[in-house]
Amino acid sequence: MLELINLDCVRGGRPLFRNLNASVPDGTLLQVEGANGSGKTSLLRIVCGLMSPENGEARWNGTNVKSLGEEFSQTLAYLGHRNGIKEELTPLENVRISNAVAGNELKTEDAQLALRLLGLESRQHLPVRYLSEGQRRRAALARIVTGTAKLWVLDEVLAALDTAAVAVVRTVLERHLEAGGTAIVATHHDLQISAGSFQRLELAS
Amino acid sequence: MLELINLDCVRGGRPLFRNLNASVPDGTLLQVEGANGSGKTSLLRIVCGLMSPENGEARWNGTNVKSLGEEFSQTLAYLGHRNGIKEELTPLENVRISNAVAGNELKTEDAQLALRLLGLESRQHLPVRYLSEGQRRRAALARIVTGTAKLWVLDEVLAALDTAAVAVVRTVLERHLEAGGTAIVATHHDLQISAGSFQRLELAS
Amino acid sequence: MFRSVVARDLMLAWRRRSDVFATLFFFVIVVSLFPLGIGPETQLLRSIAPGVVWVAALLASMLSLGRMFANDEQDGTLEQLLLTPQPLYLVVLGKTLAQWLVSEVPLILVAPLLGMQFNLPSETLIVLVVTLLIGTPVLSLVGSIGAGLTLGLRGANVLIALLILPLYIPVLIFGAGAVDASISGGEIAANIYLLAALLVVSLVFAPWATAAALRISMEYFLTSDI
Amino acid sequence: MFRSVVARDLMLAWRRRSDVFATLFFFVIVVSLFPLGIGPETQLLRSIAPGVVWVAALLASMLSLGRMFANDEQDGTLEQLLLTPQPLYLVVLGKTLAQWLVSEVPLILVAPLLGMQFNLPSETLIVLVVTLLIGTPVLSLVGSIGAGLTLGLRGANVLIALLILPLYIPVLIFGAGAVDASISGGEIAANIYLLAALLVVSLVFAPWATAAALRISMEYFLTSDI
Amino acid sequence: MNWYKYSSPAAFYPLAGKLIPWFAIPAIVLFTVGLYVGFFVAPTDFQQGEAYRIMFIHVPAAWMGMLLYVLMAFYAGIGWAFNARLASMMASALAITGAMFTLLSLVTGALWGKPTWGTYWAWDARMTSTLILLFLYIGFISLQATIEDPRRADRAGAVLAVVGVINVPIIYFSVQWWNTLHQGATIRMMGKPTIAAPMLAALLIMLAACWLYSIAVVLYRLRVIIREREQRASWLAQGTAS
Ligand code: HEM
Ligand SMILES: Nc1ncnc2c1ncn2[C@@H]1O[C@H](COP(=O)(O)OP(=O)(O)OP(=O)(O)O)[C@@H](O)[C@H]1O
Ligand SMILES: Nc1ncnc2c1ncn2[C@@H]1O[C@H](COP(=O)(O)OP(=O)(O)OP(=O)(O)O)[C@@H](O)[C@H]1O
Ligand SMILES: [Mg+2]
Ligand SMILES: [Mg+2]
Repeated sequence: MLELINLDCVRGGRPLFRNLNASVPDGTLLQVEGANGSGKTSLLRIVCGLMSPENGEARWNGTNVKSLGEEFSQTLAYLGHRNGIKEELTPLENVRISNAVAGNELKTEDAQLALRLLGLESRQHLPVRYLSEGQRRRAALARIVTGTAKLWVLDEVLAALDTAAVAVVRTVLERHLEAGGTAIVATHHDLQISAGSFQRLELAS
Repeated sequence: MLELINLDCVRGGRPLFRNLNASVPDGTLLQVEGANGSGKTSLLRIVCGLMSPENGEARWNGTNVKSLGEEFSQTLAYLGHRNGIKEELTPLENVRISNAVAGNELKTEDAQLALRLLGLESRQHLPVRYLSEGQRRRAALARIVTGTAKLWVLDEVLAALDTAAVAVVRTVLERHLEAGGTAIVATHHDLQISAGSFQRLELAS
Repeated sequence: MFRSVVARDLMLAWRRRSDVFATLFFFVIVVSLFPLGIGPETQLLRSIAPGVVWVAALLASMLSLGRMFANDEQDGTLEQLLLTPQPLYLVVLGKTLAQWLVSEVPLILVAPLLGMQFNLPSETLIVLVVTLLIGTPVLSLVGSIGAGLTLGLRGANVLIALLILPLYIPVLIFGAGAVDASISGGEIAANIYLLAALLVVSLVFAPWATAAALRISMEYFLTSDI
Repeated sequence: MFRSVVARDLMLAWRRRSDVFATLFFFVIVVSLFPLGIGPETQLLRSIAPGVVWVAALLASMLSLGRMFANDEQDGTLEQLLLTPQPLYLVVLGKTLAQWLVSEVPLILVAPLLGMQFNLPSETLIVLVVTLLIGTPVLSLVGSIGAGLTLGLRGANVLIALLILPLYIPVLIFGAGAVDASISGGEIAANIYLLAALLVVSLVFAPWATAAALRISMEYFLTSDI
Repeated sequence: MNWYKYSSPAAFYPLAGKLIPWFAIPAIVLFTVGLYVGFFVAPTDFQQGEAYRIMFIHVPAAWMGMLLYVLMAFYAGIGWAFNARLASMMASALAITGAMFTLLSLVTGALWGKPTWGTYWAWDARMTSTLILLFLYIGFISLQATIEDPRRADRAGAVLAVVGVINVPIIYFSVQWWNTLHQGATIRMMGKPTIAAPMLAALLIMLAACWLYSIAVVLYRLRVIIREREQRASWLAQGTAS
């Protein structure tokens, strides 16, 4: 259960949004929409505790994320505009290592399963450096899919993905919701999630 | 008049596409489509002469782009996955300087006109470092719009853009075509260009 | 998870072996540059040898420190590390340890050879190695603070130099001092004890400082690079 | 357009003033580290001063060279520069000139002050400045080759040191030699002429080599970073 | 017969295989002969005693070190100019061998230094320039090691090697000049001893042996490199075939 309470966000003296309220119960996806520069990324970073709001707070199960610290990180998976994968490592290594660092030792099979799901099977041993833009995004998503996080925070999740990959993301999100997970997703393209419950949040700019 | 003649592209020993042929007369837009990793970026880089094909060649008005050198650069504007703008500079400075370096001194008004067109008026004096992802993309596009290039090579042009920006890009492209320009654009989203003539090229992977 | 952070960085370093060797040879070359600048008089060279070797070690470790967080920041993996369910202190400590193993230990191993180039007596070489063993971890620990602070600022490398070289000075003085002493027959032990003290202090405080620095710079990023 | 390339880089440098100062402070600090590492004997210090100052200049310029093309590569502006309708040779020359103005000239200006720290006689200071004036452009020109070759490689900034420091050695020898000579009353002019010769040679050949290096690097690491 | 066909690695690979023994075996023979003459036939030096015998390794090694660098640069240049892959591979193969010889001359020289003038290392002009030569080799090798794409590695290496080879003479003479400038250098090391006939013979035999050895080893490395690149290509191909 994620709650946004009277969030104000100001960047460089320019207010982006003022007392924004929302509550996202488990099994729900919150799609954040808005023009470029309307504050989607900022909002998502506030949710992750990577950035502090001007006023208000983001709560996870009733407590401020800022004060939750490590145990919140356990339930959180964040994917930003940047992919957060290592160019020197192969997709497989990336998935395994980023999970290990998050305290989730992963069996090779599971990692490979996720990569197959995302259509990177044929590239799983090729250093990310050689991958195309969309393939990198897919590798980044594989990290999220294999994780144990209950709350997914995905920024511009469909960026650089082709239609096939978009479909995969959709099913993955639906699975996550059905499993009682929560997701907050910023995107310019409609997600058309059928499973779980679905909310929109339009940031006016 | 851009011609692609029997282009073979091999990356790391893996063939991406084999004898690809196309001819794009002036006033025409070639939309390159294909799954992630199908070779769109590679094709565009070959057209720019930033990469050499395994076999075949790309011709501009009948001569191989590789052998054209500087005068080809004059007619070319390339926008890749990376925006090619300086974080330290403001959008206005970026537009003016990147034009100046390409030998096209620009009046401040013209630069501002382009930025207004792309909805960056309010941010024109804000260092790009502070801009949102989509605003950066817009700044990058402003460079193309203000340029004098006859051939536009745009990779994933709509990335990170909101619907408003997409509309702008569409109109800009149409203008360019009507003025007898040529464009080759890689994208996953349909452009629906109405003006000028329009070709598709589907890269199978 | 501490272990997996170390493992991660060691693996990355292994993928960039050439870095490691490069740092090493940088160290060797810098040391060898001085005679060329100063002239071949054996006596003169021997008397400046401790200073030269130590300064070179400083510079080498500084260079490799520049990459310590910057790489992770650029590709966005640093955010992930910040969001891992473990104290940032440990993450930092892990990365620092890896950095020391990868970039400093090799220097310690070749240092004696360089010492020979300056005809240092063998007992002096031993002192040199000991001081490096105690001193270089301090360099890594202190350096990581600078690396954290300058993260994402342009020209981070040079800025780091600027920020942390002053903090290195005590290490330099005691380190080179000890080696000097063993040539000129001065007080070696005292210098080494002081180095050890520095090590303890930095081991306790540096990671905290670095963690704080990271948090600060990340906040800065949010406004600076989305 | 040559001018606009220079202008561009100067403007960027201005936005990143901190870099410029950082390089400068790095130079100052490295030079000042030596008295600390070596001890206060005036005589000894004076005899090593020329070498130390020159080596510090080498290292400082090397550090700033690491950024010469790397920044432009990361944000994709280097591709644009390659695609500008002008010979790459000129682009390279422009960027090198800017780099020299921004990173080397300040060093030349503070060098006399540092010389005084080692209480060098004033005529020696003049020689020092002259040699730096002739020598540092060679560093920039030769260094740009290394910068071009290591573009986009992991740990480029260390590798670059490994590649170009050996090539810097003649500059170091003649530069420091001239200064040394003016202390010990040796042959100054010869050294300076040789430096000038180096300048001419590198002015003619280096930009070509750098342009070639850039073409090579761009063409191929673009396959590696899309 | 047509030699051009051997300019393709694939065609050259078997030829190299055939050639290796023709150089390796004589190399071994000459090494044994040379060492025998050098260490048992050649008379003890009246001033240096037995220590001087290290010369029979040291001097040829030093010569090879310098010579192979020039060769390497030459091949690298050819490979770059005419896009001849084999020549570029040749350069890479030469680099390691040359570095080895340079290192050997450094080590033997240092070992020789201890007995003859009481220290392992002095900043003598020739020593210094040899050291720098080693650095140049190392630069070349690590540059190529850092670049995955073999084509880029070849060309980048070529630029470096060519620039380096222009610099080698400059460096060499600058170092000489530097060393004579400061009259500090007291040790005279390369004072040519008036060489007795067997010494000279041993020296020349060892030199020939080093030559043959180098050719054999370079051919061997060349085969390794060719194989590696083929494997790499195929590995990537199947690693990414979908
Ligand atoms: C690490 C130390 C040394 C290095 C790097 C070194 C390097 C060289 C080089 C490059 C050469 C070939 C130069 C030429 O012939 O043009 C050479 C030759 C020679 N070296 Fe050394 N050397 C070292 C130490 C010594 C020592 C200690 C001695 C004996 C005292 C020595 C005696 C000789 C002799 C006799 C030759 C042959 C002279 C000639 O034929 O030109 N070297 N050394
Ligand atoms: N220092 C600053 N001064 C003024 N405005 C700033 C500053 N820093 C950030 N901004 C503005 O804050 C906003 C950041 O918004 P954010 O990145 O969250 O947008 P977004 O919704 O993610 O946009 P996009 O869809 O392009 O990703 C941008 O409009 C940016 O211009
Ligand atoms: N060294 C290599 N070995 C094997 N495959 C490689 C190598 N380098 C690149 N590739 C492959 O070549 C393709 C590059 O394609 P490119 O970047 O042009 O795709 P794209 O159509 O632009 O994809 P996207 O839509 O994701 O941008 C990718 O499939 C990548 O995996
Ligand atoms: Mg955003
Ligand atoms: Mg692409």
